Amino acid sequence: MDRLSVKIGNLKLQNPVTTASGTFGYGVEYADFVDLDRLGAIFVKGTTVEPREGNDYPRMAETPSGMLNSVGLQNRGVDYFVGQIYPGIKDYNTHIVVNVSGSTLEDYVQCAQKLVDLEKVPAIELNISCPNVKEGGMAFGTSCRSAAAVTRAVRDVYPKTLIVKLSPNVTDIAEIARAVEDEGADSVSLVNTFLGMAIDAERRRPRLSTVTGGLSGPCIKPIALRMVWQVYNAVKIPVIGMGGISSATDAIEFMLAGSTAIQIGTYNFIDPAISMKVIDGIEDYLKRHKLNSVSEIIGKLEI
Amino acid sequence: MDRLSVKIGNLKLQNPVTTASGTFGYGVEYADFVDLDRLGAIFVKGTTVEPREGNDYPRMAETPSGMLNSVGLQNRGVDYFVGQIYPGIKDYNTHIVVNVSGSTLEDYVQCAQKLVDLEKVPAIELNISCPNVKEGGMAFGTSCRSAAAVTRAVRDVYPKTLIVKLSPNVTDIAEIARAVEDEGADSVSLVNTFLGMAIDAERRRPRLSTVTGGLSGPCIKPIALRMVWQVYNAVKIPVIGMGGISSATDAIEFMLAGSTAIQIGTYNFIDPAISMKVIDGIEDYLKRHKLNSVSEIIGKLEI
Amino acid sequence: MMKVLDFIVRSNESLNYQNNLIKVAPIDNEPLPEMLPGQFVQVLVDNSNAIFLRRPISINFVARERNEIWLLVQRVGEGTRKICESAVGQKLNLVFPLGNSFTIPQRAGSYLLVGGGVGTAPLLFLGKKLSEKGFIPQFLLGGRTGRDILQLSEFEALGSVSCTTEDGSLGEKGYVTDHSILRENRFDFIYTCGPKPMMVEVARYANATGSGCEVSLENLMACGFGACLCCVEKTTRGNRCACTDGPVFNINELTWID
Amino acid sequence: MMKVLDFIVRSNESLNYQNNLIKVAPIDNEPLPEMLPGQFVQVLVDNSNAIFLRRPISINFVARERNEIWLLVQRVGEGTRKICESAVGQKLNLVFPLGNSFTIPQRAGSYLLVGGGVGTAPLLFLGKKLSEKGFIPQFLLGGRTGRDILQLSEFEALGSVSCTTEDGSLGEKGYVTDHSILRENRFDFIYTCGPKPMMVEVARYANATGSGCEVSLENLMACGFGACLCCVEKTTRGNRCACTDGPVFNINELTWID
Ligand SMILES: Cc1cc2nc3c(=O)[nH]c(=O)nc-3n(C[C@H](O)[C@H](O)[C@H](O)COP(=O)(O)OP(=O)(O)OC[C@H]3O[C@@H](n4cnc5c(N)ncnc54)[C@H](O)[C@@H]3O)c2cc1C
Ligand SMILES: Cc1cc2nc3c(=O)[nH]c(=O)nc-3n(C[C@H](O)[C@H](O)[C@H](O)COP(=O)(O)OP(=O)(O)OC[C@H]3O[C@@H](n4cnc5c(N)ncnc54)[C@H](O)[C@@H]3O)c2cc1C
Ligand SMILES: Cc1cc2nc3c(=O)[nH]c(=O)nc-3n(C[C@H](O)[C@H](O)[C@H](O)COP(=O)(O)O)c2cc1C
Ligand SMILES: Cc1cc2nc3c(=O)[nH]c(=O)nc-3n(C[C@H](O)[C@H](O)[C@H](O)COP(=O)(O)O)c2cc1C
Ligand code: FES
Ligand code: FES
Repeated sequence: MDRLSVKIGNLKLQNPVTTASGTFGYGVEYADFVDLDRLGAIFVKGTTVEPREGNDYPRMAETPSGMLNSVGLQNRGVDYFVGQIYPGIKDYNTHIVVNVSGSTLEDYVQCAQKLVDLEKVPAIELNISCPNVKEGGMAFGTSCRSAAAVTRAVRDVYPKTLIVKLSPNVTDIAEIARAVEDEGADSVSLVNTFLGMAIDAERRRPRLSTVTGGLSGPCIKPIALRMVWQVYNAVKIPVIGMGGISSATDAIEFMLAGSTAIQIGTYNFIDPAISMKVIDGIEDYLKRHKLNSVSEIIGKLEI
Repeated sequence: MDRLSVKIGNLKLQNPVTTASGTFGYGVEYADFVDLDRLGAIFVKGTTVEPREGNDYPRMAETPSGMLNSVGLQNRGVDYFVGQIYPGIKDYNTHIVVNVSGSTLEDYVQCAQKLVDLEKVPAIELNISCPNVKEGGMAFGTSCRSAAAVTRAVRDVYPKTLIVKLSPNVTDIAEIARAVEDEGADSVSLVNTFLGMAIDAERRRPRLSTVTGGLSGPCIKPIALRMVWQVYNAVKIPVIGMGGISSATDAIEFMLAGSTAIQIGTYNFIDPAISMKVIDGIEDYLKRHKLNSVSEIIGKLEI
Repeated sequence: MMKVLDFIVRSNESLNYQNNLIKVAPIDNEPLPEMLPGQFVQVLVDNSNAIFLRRPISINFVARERNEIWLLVQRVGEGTRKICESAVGQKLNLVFPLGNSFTIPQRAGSYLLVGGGVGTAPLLFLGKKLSEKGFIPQFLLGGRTGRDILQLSEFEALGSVSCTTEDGSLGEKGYVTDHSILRENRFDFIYTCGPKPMMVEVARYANATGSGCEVSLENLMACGFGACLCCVEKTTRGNRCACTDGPVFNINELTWID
Repeated sequence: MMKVLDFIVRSNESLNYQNNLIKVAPIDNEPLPEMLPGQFVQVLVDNSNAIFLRRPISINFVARERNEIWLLVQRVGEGTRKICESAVGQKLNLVFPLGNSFTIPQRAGSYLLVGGGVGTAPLLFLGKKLSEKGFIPQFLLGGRTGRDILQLSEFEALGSVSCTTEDGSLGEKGYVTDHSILRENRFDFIYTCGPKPMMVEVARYANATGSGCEVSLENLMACGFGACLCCVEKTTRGNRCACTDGPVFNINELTWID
């Protein structure tokens, strides 16, 4: 099985297949469908310092080959996570990565501090790219300055593996990736959702209570893949790629474009067992192509 | 029929349904399928000062609910257009709008100058957003400064209706729209294609000869719709919306979000008669909703 | 235990101009797990991207002896249309069983099951469970016209059935909530599923008469098993997922009526 | 005049493990327009988004007396698989007829038609046209194995047929370009369609023997009627659209061989 293992900073993953924050709950929601212990890692729900009720219903709209969501970081807050949820999931035989969100720089720092001592949480993913909360999130991810500032602030208090999740709603994502790399991020993950909108023509109203929401699913794959490739060519730290992955072939495309690991998001809703199929499919690809390890795919696009 | 007519600057269109540059040739390609005289306008192929051979084959890749292209502005140059093509299409009973592309500011100005005297070309669309040519195009459309500069330069030599076509590959499209409005653009059209990429996992190679290309089709509709709505709320000049329109319902969504007119692009390839169906469908919608004119839809999203 | 499983369409019967009854069995005929009334399945439509998300459909009935699940589907859009076009012998991939369930009472009493349109779907299974317990359910079914009242004989086999139609073509004329049995009786517990305005009226009636009441919601869903948080309903305990904390809610938990 | 038209699948025959012959007629049986050998149709797959673009398929044959177009389709991916699954009686939407055509000679001569795999598709229609002119076409058909040689009896009805298979199970063993008739004869004109490496070899042979030669290309297409400029082939006259200036090109125009 070691032909599948990869490293994100100091963190060794048994395979590159992980699940995206906000689409995989805390893992338990999928326990009936998949062997959680086989995953490379589980990126759990966006977590904030204070509990959040999220946005009003409706929070979802189907779109061609994708969906919009405006969940808005509904979660019970980091203390509840540490006290109530973590004990129930810490014994999985895979890594738990907590996706940390906030409205202020202080929020991110506080949240990171509360997570740093959790033995089975070897890494956090800074979500500076949520398009669904008014106060912040994406605002941090759309300028180099603020992305750098939040990375620096969290880096100072969080010595474990620090992954920064980038927003695709920018002119030059590579520039932002370099900015967070310069401040000490161990890895960047991309992409978060694209800001989009859906309208009910008959009722002349937005389909989401928040008017706009985040677009995900196969529809965004071509753009996400391009961004991964651009970022891979711009930074030295490992890239975690995602955006519309729905098969092992998609995963391999992201790896060829430069992803050391990949995350599966929305497609978990369509096929809750997809992550297992992707792991098997990557193994199969390596065999068919007579490759010894996934490192022979990562970034190996032939131009 | 006047319930359908709209104005873009001084230009009156008999209805809001037009066809997007690069997807409708010079109109003649569709003469077997549609009554060209019924269209609001035809936006013809991207035209440059010098003839261009375009990029190498392959230039196309199918993606979920969309496609990537990297045609790269293949065209015979503006002189050929004026001398050879224009005479053959000038007697359509609709407006011909020429999509003007270039690598330098001078290119745009020259091209505009050569078109200004064509009686049946009442408007040009400045393409500052083509992602498929190395030298420029999109570079102009991704910063306020250069977008403003090219608009100003062309405005100075082109007194007829000037439409500037915006790139979606930016952090803040409303800001760019305001910049070109300030320099005298009569209208903005959006969106051009999203920069994307496709990989053949088996061959480990990009599917396009140019590695990246422009994404279009229904997959981009939610993002395009959001951008139209943002721009509509930021400028006073009329907005021409496009991005994945494949039905009258889609067209109405773009109008509710603030489009005075709409362009149909990629979907012409799937259903070459789609533009007629969209015109009929808008008429039908007005009837069903007992509305007297399309102005009662434009920007009338209820928040 | 939830599963993702391929089923085979055993039969697909058009009940009227817009509803089909589709009976499916696991492809390898593996025995169906325990399922509860009020639970639903998530149907994969084609394997096309045109319809990207699965479609939630109630478990209409479980025919144990035939190892079949019944789905009663109303064509309202592209997804349900495609499901209704399923050919006999075709595969249908389901995630199931999902959601909580109606509360099955432990003591005899007067139980009313109120359904509007295709909202009657989960009530057949519920009625069956009640009758297995020895209780005789009373059904009150409403539709626009007689043809909209579905599976009438199946309901009649389980208990007493009253109907309303808006055009008076079957049963009393009007809405379900106008039916005379509501004026003439008092019920210990009322179960309801259908259009929201109908359920709100039923809930008001239940509140007014001091009856217990459970409603089954049809919120928009992406996953169906608690992972996406898209299907939330505002409750007295905050936002709750209609797919895991529901689809069945006691009206006391909801914020529909003041 | 090109059209977008709904057809009805009249029959759909599986010829081997990967090829189907599908016969379609206009839905209202309106008379088919003039069509030429080498032209193609663009097939709408489902009306799903999974397969977004139409799929180009050659006109295999036009059965005038039945008002039918025949399509010979090889399952290579999702789109062709779905087309091959078309049920009899089902609708199939086509844009047609598209492209230029093979050049029909005006004088008698020795004409060779070389097809590889499903590339034989347009050659049946071409052979028919030649034989209608009173010329007897010679066919050279190649495949990996005997089962890959399609419509053999139809070809035999029109002219003489030679075959090669890579495993020697039918005709001579080897590639089409190894066939003895190429050594033993000289042809006035050669028409070819199939995998590009095969067509390159055929073109080389034609050049070497001073025969005229036309090839039919299968470039990736989005529109199929000259609007998108995606299907370009580099020619001696610059980039040309394979869908309108082609799919048939004279090898002299192409830059394949130096
Ligand atoms: C728990 C649950 C159980 C259900 N049980 C059944 C059942 O047994 N039989 C049945 O026919 N239907 C049932 N539904 C409703 C069914 O899921 C929707 O009608 C279906 O998803 C619509 O898909 P579509 O593609 O046909 O329509 P779309 O094209 O998606 O939409 C058409 C119209 O239906 C509305 N709609 C879409 N999704 C829903 C939804 N989830 N709930 C209500 N309206 C919706 C849309 O707003 C639109 O107006 C149930 C829904 C839920 C949540
Ligand atoms: C003018 C023309 C005439 C054709 N005539 C026939 C015919 O008569 N019968 C027939 O079976 N096929 C024909 N083809 C090829 C056919 O169009 C493709 O096989 C089909 O588009 C593949 O679609 P798919 O969804 O099955 O495969 P995809 O999933 O799209 O692709 C599967 C594989 O096929 C390759 N492929 C995709 N499109 C093409 C293409 N246009 N040409 C070659 N390879 C392609 C892909 O690169 C990939 O390797 C013709 C193509 C053209 C351009
Ligand atoms: C319902 C939903 C909720 C999400 N919540 C979060 C979140 O809390 N934090 C975060 O960083 N990303 C969140 N995302 C974004 C995903 O993690 C992922 O970046 C995105 O969906 C793109 O991948 P995909 O196309 O595979 O879904 C969410 C996505 C969806 C669909
Ligand atoms: C094949 C192709 C060629 C295009 N060429 C041009 C062009 O020359 N100039 C331009 O401004 N836009 C060009 N576009 C972009 C379209 O005009 C349109 O902005 C875009 O495709 C989004 O709309 P759609 O999703 O409806 O296609 C092209 C698009 C396609 C698919
Ligand atoms: S539908 Fe996903 S949580 Fe309920
Ligand atoms: S396929 Fe569009 S121009 Fe040839």
